[in-house]
Amino acid sequence: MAGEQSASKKPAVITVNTVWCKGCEICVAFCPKDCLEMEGGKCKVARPDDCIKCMLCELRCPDFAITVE
Amino acid sequence: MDRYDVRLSGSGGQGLILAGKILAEAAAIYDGRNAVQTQSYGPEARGGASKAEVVIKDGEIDYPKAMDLDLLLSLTQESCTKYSGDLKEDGIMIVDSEIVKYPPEGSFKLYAAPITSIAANKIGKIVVTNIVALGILSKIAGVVTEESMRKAILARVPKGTEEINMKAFDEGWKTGEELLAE
Amino acid sequence: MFDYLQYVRQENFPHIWCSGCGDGIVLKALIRSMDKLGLSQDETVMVSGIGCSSRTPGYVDINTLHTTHGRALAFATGVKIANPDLNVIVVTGDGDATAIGGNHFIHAARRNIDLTVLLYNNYIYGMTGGQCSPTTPRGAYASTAQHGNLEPPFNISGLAIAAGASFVARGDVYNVKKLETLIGKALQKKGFSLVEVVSPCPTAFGRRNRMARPVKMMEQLRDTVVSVEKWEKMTDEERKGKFRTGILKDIEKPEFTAEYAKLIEKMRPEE
Amino acid sequence: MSNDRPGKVRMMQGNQACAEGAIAAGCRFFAGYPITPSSEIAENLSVMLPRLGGKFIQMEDEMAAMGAIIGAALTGQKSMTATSGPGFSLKQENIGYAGMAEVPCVIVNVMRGGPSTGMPTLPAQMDVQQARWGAHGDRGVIALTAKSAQETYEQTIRAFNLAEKFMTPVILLIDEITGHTTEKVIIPDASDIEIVHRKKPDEDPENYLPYRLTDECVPILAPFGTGYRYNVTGLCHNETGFPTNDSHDIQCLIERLTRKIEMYEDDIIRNNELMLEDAEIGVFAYGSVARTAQAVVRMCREEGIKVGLLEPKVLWPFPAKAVFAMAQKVRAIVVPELNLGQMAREVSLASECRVPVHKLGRVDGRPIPPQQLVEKIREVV
Repeated sequence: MAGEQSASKKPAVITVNTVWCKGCEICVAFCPKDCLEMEGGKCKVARPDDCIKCMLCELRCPDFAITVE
Repeated sequence: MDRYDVRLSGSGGQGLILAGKILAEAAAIYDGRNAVQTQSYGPEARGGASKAEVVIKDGEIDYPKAMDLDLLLSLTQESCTKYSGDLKEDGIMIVDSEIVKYPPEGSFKLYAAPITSIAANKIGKIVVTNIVALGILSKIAGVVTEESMRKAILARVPKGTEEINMKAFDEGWKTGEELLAE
Repeated sequence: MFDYLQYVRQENFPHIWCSGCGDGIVLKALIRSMDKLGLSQDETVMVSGIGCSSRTPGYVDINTLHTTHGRALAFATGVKIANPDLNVIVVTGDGDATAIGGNHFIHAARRNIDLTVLLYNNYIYGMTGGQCSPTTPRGAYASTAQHGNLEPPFNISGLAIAAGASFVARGDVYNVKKLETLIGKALQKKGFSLVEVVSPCPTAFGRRNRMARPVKMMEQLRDTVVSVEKWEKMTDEERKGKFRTGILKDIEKPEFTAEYAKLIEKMRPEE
Repeated sequence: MSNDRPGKVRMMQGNQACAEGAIAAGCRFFAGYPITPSSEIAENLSVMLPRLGGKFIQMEDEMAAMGAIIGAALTGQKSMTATSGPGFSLKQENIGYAGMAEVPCVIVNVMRGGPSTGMPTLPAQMDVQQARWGAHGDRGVIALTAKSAQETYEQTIRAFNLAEKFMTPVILLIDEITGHTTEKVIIPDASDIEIVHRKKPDEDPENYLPYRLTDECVPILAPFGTGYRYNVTGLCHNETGFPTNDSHDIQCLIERLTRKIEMYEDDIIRNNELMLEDAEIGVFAYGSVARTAQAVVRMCREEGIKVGLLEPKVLWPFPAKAVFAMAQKVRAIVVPELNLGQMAREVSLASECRVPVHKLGRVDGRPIPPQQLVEKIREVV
């Protein structure tokens, strides 16, 4: 999966479903590029341009709340 | 015919439950009457007093357990002592003469024969004691036809043992004739 | 983008699991494995017992069966034997599978029946409020071990291996891609296959054991997990406080439903 | 036991007749755990099922056996387990599950005495109330009984038919005497046996609701693997099958689980009556004790005591109407049973104090011989 993503040059589109997000911060803490932040107890996409589409935030989100395109 | 109540008693492992099933099948399947066979057993697979009961009747059999016994077979002293209380005054008691040394007293008819020895010595297989006993009791009781007994035995015994079981039955039947003649 | 939504029952979301619970992470890894293998949603059955992990079936759009406490493997055994064409996945927890359901666990493994078991090991009874389970570490705190747990824990994978499972692996929710691979292998295995997934419970376990923040629990996982390959090269001293993940056993042996099919075939001429 | 019915006559034990009945009913899955005096049912089916392409499995314990038959039933198979008192206790949680999730299956209990391990090799009728109230929670229960090998054969078939029709676990209570008595059984031609299969959904999977509320009150559960994906749970659920805490949904569910049996009581209940029309003393007896009672009715009539018998074939739902009708005719009711009054209590309730109800409870592991019941009746007269 990672291989496919890095081949693509398009900027990442990170979507957060704030209704499903329970604010565990796992995505924020383990993003290697520090793209995400917490805001009002939910995940917020702060620096999408830095995203390298490693997908780890999506893979580790327990709440089915983040997708990366 | 009114009820005919039979109790086969001895110790676990002597094949009396199988004998009961054979007697019941002879009466019910081959003689076309009704028969029920019940059993009573303890926790032991071998040893201990064990009994199988057969009730034979032309009509419907309601209470399935033997009540007033028409015939009691006992192959051990313990079972004879324990299970002979229900025998009718004019009933029949058949015992192994070498094992049941002290049959209870009563007005019933007592027939004693060395059943286990006949199986062990004349037939050469102690496991057919139950079939020898069936031969004796079916001759003496006269409640089931000889032909049906033979068919029922053949239908129940393991393949390959038909001949020895028929021999055991013949020997028992002959012993029954001798006992009746006495 | 991977579309999880085609596999889940969206009407039941957001799910009931606490913030930072690993159960959702395992479910996602399972969904990706199912998708990769092309398992038909109509022909896949998920069976669970009671507990947090056992709520998983409510969220997956396949045939789902949420049973009594500890008995998921018994129900699953019935499903699989009655219809061996179905893929049967069992989702269970450490308490469900190895305390009240311990007997079914060892016998399903011994029987080597083709079930894929995902056992979420979070060291605690989460749903009932943090009581100690058969895997709660010695000295850890739980609502029924408020002076520290006196009992030694089960090694669940070791138990399954000893009981005769044909495939046993251990994964964790920090190393998600590896977890997905292990689940995929377990799904493909014809025989009893177990994936023990170490999955944090920040609410019931973490809060009592100075790891209330989910991130803290994930960091602990990151720092204590060692691959089986690396484990082999470590000294006993280095292994202290760590645990192995990876494939712990993978053998071929007769599988129950296949053996039963042979029996039926053998009986046929007698008809 | 009547010889005028067509069919093949065979001698068999009640337990074997149960296995034969299961096969005739279409049972193709059995899971069990050895326990005296029921084990011959498992032993017979372990031989018969694989020959028919069916499945037999000896599970690791009683709970597992009960769980396995529920799992198998959800794939569409007709499934059964057999046990005895202590095993029946162990199965109760999962029997309750089958009641809640509305999974058809048959549980045979060859009763022995208790409490606890009690009397493994001796007869009793001590699980009659356990069959009704053994599992926690409220729901309707169907429990049948049988007094002979022939009836065991027929009632096993009926148990499957009722299970499939009402989507519920059905219990067959026999006792050690019936289970171990060898007697004639007339096996009818397959074409003469009524067989019921559960309904299949006729709507599209998209519109399917497994627990849809209907006037019939009986859900239609599609077998797993047939394209209808739904959830089954022991938690209170709504029409979708998903858990709910909604008060209205929960009230509806539990009431329906009771009503779906109650509203069909007249179809389910079956009784046998013997000389009850002019009876002054009514005997209420079931299972093997009904055979004693039959003998006693005839014996007492010969003595000039007008005794009649009401023999239920279905213990739950309880035949309250028939008992009430009897209570209006007779001067007293005698309830002989191999327990200390489990059914006598129900008879008292159903007779609404119209007549005295006398218990005759024997719990020493021996059957009640006709003479003992005759004496009781003389005492009552």
